Amino acid sequence: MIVSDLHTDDLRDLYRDLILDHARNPRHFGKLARTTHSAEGINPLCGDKLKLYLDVDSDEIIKEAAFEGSGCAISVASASLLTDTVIGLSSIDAMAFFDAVTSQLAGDERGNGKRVDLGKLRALAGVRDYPTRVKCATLAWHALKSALRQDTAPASTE
Amino acid sequence: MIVSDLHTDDLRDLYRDLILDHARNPRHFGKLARTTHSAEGINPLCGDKLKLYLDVDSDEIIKEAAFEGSGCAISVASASLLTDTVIGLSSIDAMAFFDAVTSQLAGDERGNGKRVDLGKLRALAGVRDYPTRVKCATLAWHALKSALRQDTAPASTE
Amino acid sequence: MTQARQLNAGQTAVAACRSDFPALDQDVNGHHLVYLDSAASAQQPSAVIDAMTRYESHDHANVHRGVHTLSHRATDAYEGARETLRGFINAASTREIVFTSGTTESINLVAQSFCRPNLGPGDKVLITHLEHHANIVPWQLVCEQTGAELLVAPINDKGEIVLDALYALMNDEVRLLAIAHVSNALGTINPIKDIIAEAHAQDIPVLVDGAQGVPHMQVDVSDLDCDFYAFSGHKMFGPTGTGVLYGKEALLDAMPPYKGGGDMILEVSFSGTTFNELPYKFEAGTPNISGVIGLGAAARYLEKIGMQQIESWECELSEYMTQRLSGIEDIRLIGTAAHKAGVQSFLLGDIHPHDLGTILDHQGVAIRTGHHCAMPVMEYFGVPGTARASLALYNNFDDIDRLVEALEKAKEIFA
Amino acid sequence: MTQARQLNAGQTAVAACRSDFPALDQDVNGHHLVYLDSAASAQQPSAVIDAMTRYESHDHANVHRGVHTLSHRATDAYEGARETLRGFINAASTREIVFTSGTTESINLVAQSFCRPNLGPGDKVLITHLEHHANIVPWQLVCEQTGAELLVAPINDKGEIVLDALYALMNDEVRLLAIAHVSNALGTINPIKDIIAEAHAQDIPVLVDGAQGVPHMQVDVSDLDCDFYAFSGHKMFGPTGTGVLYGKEALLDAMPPYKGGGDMILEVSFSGTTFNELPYKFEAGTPNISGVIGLGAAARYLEKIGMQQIESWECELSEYMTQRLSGIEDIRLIGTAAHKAGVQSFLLGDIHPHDLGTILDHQGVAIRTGHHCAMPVMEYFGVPGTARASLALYNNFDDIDRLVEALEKAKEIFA
Ligand SMILES: Cc1ncc(COP(=O)(O)O)c(C=O)c1O
Ligand SMILES: Cc1ncc(COP(=O)(O)O)c(C=O)c1O
Repeated sequence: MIVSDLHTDDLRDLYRDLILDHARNPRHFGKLARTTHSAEGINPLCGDKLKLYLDVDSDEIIKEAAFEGSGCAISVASASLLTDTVIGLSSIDAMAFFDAVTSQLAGDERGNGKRVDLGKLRALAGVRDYPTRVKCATLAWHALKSALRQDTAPASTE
Repeated sequence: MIVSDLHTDDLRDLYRDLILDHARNPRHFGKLARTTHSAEGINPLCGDKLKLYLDVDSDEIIKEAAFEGSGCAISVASASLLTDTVIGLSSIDAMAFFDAVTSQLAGDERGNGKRVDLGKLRALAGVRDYPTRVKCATLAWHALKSALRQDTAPASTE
Repeated sequence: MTQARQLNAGQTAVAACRSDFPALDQDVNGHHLVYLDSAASAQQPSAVIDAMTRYESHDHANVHRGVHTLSHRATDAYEGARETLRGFINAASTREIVFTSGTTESINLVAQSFCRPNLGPGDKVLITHLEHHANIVPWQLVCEQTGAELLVAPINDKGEIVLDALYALMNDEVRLLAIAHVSNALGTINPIKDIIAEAHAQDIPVLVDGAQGVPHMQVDVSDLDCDFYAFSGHKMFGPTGTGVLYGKEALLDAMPPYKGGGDMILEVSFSGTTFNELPYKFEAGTPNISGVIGLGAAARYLEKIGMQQIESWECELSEYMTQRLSGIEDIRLIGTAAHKAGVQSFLLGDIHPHDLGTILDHQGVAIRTGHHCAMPVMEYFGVPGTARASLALYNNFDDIDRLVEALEKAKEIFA
Repeated sequence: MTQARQLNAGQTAVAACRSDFPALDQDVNGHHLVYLDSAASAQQPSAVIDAMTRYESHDHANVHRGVHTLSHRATDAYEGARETLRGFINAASTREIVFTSGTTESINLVAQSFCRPNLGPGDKVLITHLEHHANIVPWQLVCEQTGAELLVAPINDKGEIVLDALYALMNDEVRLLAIAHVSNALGTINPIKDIIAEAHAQDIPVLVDGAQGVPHMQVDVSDLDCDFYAFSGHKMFGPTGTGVLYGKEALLDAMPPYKGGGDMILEVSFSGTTFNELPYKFEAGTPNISGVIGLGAAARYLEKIGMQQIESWECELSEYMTQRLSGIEDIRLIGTAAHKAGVQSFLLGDIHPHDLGTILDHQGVAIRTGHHCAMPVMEYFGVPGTARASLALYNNFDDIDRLVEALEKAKEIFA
């Protein structure tokens, strides 16, 4: 499969200012005082590696979220945007974002679950044209899914 | 390497009457009453396998020779012709035949040792045009070399 | 005879595929080549050769770890072939498709990674008397390494496994049954589905040596319910140096890696190493990328023709071959099982197989002679070797007529 | 800058070889491809691709056991390649040339067949901190299997092995030293001839991981006096799925086989099996025939150009690359050994290597990014990975200019 011919300026579509900002100044970077759920995300193909921490209360509301790790601009920005997004959401709503983001990156705008407004997360859309980078953008989201599921099913980043 | 285009009748040059006769009625097939030297010859590529027995006296004269084993017409005939040839020869003269036969089959008529008259062994010349079969024809001769050397050097059919 | 034959549309379509194979379109020793040695290695269609050439000329780079375009194309093509092979044998997941260098490596992998850590004195590995050396020697080695014992189920004089005897050998000391789908020396198609069910009833996992299965019939590992299925690319019209080990995910998951190196790890440090997920755990180092792409093209080629059409065509050919060969005076057919693939071993009078091979080659007919890497079979039939004609989808009735003519000529020469 | 350069005739001749490589003649993302990822896998010249296509289209059959013409041609071509490879590295005998699927398999073979039977608690295997995972994990596995210990000689901040420290680790408990000829992550050319002499003085056999050696310099195993030398076809402009293990005959002779199967045996029976002679004892099963033929063609191609010319050309290029890269503001070069091959790892400002890789690919420049299967090296330098540009005979000064331009562009984007 031949990657379509892109011009250099298209790179701006991948590395939008919002992405670069979140990559350089990741929000919620570090550990939490209280962690109820966590998961590691590893992208074996490129070496990106991060750990996501959640503090979920008894009503299944994500009170706090944070992450640690190292990765490329795309994976760090995506993790940073994730934490910004999910704080305050119920775990069900957070999973709706998981569905929406992964669908967006798979080029499937319909999503496969509850409709959500992606908001800032639309900045990740440029990654779609870079198939090798889609896994970077979804890494944190797979960690989210694993973390939320961890009481019931074994963690998996696939 | 493309084997040269041969017509079916050329097969008669490989399977000469003398070869077929020795293959069907191998001379000196069996064991000896007294064996002073022996060696096994195995052609791992085609499965031919024979054992050569020699009775060499103190003057280094081959008094008796015999062989056992199974193989194709070429290897059996060659072994049979070998025993016919070497009985009565000194081990040095027998080795001269080894040189002459292997040279003939390598397409190198000069030989690389003492000149000998190949006599009946010329019947093996047709094998030269069948590179896959040269090892069949030389198998017994390599066993002869191993057998004669066995007191000094380790046996080898290469 | 050939002309009069009634072929159905599917069979006619398969017969037309011969022209896809460039190697078949040549003269050898002044005669148009008749290739009857596909059980040793099959010829490749242009679709396979071209897929590899195209890859090597335009898309090559190392797989899995590159962000650049060629690496991405190479990875896509390589992993695409994995999905093709998964579908080809109907495995549940690509995690169950491990690429190897061939059947031999696939079997050694199971011997060393599945068996070796779990075998000890008192344990048994069960095989049969009709196995290829590739399905004997790895078990001999691992038995020697662990003190386990190798059990061998007998065959009968048609070349069939004696099922009662096989089943009698199954008990709770048997750690694995390793058995050929189709015998390369005798052509016997073993009733592996039944055998697998019987073994599973006693909790014995089963490895099927499918080297001679996949090229000739529809193989469905999920339906067979085998635990491992091993096969080679070069016997299914793909390139040499490729093969597959199918393994059930739960079994592969529990096995330690076979080789160490790049790609099979998640993390390496001198204090310890974390292995990668399936199937990468078993694919250490740079894989045979172009070969696997060729193998994928071969599977697609076969799927396009249809394995059932192929099977039906080969069945016709095989019956014709048996019939024509049986008509030759002084011939001894070795391997006369009721359920047989297009492989026939034979001896002609007292002509040594090796001589037969030369005489046939002289007439442009390529057969294999010798022990066919199945010495125990030869020993069972009391022969040093056989001549073997083996069919593939590209053979036809003329090929068989040419074989028979050439054999008649051999008889003349040795008359 | 490029224009002004004075090249000698040999260097000019090497530079002209670029057009032999069809994959280099393409646009990627709208720019003419600049391939700087040869350390991961090199491109193949038409001579190699054509040799394989020709073989597959005309001469293919299984090797070693056939009397028919195609089998004979295949065997001749396969064994001819063995002789070519023998000459290419100046081994004493073709018995010392074992064909494998790559460096990784070559090293695993030595770990399992040479080391495993002879290692136990108290024994040591010695490696260095700059090894590729292929020269780490097989030793970790065999140490775990046997209770032996893995010793690691340190490197310094230029990426050179600390020789005194390496020598201090050598003693009579060390059963093998396994060491890279050239580091794939750092480009360091290790003084292996001296190291081998030092190890031999203590009776320690030495395996050299030559994956990055053979493509770039004249390798003479007899002169080096190494005990084993492992390399891959795909890094020396040959096909994937091929490799060589050179081993001294006396050592290979004494080793048990690595895999069981066809071709590696003389005789198989259920009462016992006799192994074949060298090198076949280590080549179980149908080998990668077309791949090995391609590998032979690659060695002949390199011999025709001349390894010394290649080395001299790459040395020019490498110096130019270092000079140009050093001129970029905020660049951090990783691997600055005094004696270096055409491989340069680097980091640019705070741009993650992965992002660099994408930005360069976008401009048609293919580099590798990540840990390069050398995580301990990354850990030593305290980086998660690097960007790496690696050269081969077909690169030129323009390629390096394009790399530098592309890096400047990346800085703009991340400014
Ligand atoms: C130094 C070194 N050793 C070993 C290897 C492994 O080679 P392969 O993947 O071809 O088995 C490589 C290639 O990545 C290498 O660069
Ligand atoms: C039944 C059977 N098993 C195993 C093998 C070994 O296959 P390979 O040599 O491709 O590893 C063969 C091929 O010779 C075979 O026919």
